[in-house]
Amino acid sequence: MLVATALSCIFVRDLFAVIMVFGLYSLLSAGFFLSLKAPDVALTEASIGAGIAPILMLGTLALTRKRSEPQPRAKKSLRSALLPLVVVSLTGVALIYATLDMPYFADPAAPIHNHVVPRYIEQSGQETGIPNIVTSILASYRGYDTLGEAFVIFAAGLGVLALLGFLSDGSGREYWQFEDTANLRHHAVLHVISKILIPLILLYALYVQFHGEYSPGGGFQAGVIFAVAFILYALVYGLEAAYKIMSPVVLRYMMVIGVLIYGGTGVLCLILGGHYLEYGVLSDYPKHGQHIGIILVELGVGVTVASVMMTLFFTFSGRAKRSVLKKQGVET
Amino acid sequence: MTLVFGLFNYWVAMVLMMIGFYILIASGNLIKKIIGLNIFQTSVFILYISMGKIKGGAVPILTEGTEIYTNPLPHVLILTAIVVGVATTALALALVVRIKEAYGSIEEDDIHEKDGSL
Amino acid sequence: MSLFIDIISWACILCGGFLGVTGAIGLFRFPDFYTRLHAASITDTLCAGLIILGLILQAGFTLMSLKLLMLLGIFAYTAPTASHILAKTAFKCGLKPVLYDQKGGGS
Amino acid sequence: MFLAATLSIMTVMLLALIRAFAGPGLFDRILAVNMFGTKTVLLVAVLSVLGGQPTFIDVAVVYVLINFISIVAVLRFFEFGRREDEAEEGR
Repeated sequence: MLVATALSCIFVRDLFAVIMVFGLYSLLSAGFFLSLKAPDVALTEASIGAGIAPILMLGTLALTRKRSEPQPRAKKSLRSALLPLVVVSLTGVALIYATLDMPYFADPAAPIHNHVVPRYIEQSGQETGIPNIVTSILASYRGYDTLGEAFVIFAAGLGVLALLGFLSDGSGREYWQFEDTANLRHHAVLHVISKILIPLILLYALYVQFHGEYSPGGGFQAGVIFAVAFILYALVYGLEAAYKIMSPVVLRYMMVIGVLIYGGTGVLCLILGGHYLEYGVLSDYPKHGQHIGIILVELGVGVTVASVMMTLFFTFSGRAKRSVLKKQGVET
Repeated sequence: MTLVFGLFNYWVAMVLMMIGFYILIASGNLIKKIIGLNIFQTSVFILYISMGKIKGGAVPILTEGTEIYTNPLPHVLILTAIVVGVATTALALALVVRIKEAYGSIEEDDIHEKDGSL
Repeated sequence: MSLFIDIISWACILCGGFLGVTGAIGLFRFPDFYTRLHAASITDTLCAGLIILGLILQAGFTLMSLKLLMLLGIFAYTAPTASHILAKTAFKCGLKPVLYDQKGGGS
Repeated sequence: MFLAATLSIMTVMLLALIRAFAGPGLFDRILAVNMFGTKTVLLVAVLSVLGGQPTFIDVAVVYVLINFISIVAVLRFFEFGRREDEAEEGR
């Protein structure tokens, strides 16, 4: 199924349909992760691959063009059609040959299962007091890595802002201060349902955030779900209304605050006499300290991810709105 | 037979990877290229998660009475990789928008032509 | 008693599965978008409801069945809304239903 | 019985997938994708209850929400495109 979906991506020419199919593909791969007993990963892939990524792509599409151009040169030269195929199949054969050396699927004796991991599985329960091993590795044992990831996301948010944001029309007003013309106001049913649904989504995001130690979840997923609730609000009630609730300026500060919470937790550990991100010193009992540290760090990650995702969405759709306004400005 | 079943998951990942790679280099549309890149990325995720699977392993959340857990380390790596992946995708899409504004097209051939004429 | 609950829940799940397949065949065979939407959305809601109901009966009174109940509620809200706005937008974008006879009854 | 439930949902998923690939119009595709999403949720729910994996339910709930939101986003995109066309025609 997965292969078929991916294949169809090649043949479908309409860009819009490709994006739909891509959303399907993400959903399928999330199901695949689930069947391989990785609920944390499936949660992330579902909310990001099937939710955020297609929305962003649609935003780009709205900014560029709806259809992939009907190719003017219908007959490409044979060489340019064959060359990629040859390169791809050669690489594929080489990679499949390489898998022959790999340990069999689900083999308990494979080297990947026998080095650091048994220690994590045996000790993490006693050392951090948190049942979800994925969370404890993410926030505690591999804390530096996750700090790096948070910074990468922050940097990507900044990059998109630098490329697309900070726009003004010369009168000193930024792009988001214009009146909104296009929204789904006239869909009354959607209006009411969203009003019921959005608090539910926010509540669920908080559940995923703070229950992440006991069940699949954590800062990354919660941040995305939180952002998705606001995106739904913006989609239904118009960007203008969403900006009133969550101004882009506030979001920019929140991006910074999220990263600072993470980094600050580390500095706090330094001040209290431990190593950087060594949570044991945060409380009299090391286990308790670990718990506090992990919750703080997850909170930082959640805030960062949520605000970056919202910023991304607002930037793209604000830009799209602006291009429409420009056209209408020409018209009047 | 054990060879086929033992390595089947890896092969699926490889095939997906090659499909993504093909879309990446063969199609001229920039958005489609990004989708190809994403498929490539997902295939790597699938490879990692397949490696983490243990026969009879339970979900990596500590419960009473379970002995074998699925390997949690690849899960952690992939979890963060997905989020970072979407962030970089967004960056790439932003670049596409700027390219469209600068060149008036998102087809690779057109862009090359314009570059040549400048 | 437990046998009784088992039978009811399995009947629910099987009916749900059957309805789902019917809807999918409808989705596959019907001539135009609106009839497909009709087939898919009507069977979909009931199918999901029945299957989840069966699962709740299987699970008993736990946190799990509470979550399933929540799932059922969300389903009952979102699925009809989604089909409603889908139909509305399709109609606005100028997709016309296929009309069959002089009475003007769109199937 | 467990097998019957899983198999029927799988069949539905397959049919919806074919419709999504072959669908003549865009709306057919959207409809099929939506249906596929709901069926995935059901499959996850069935697997989690009958396979004794209580943690999977969380994932199912997220799927439902995401599915709904992506449909709304797609439709919003359509409305947006329509307005843009109108603006272009008015020029």
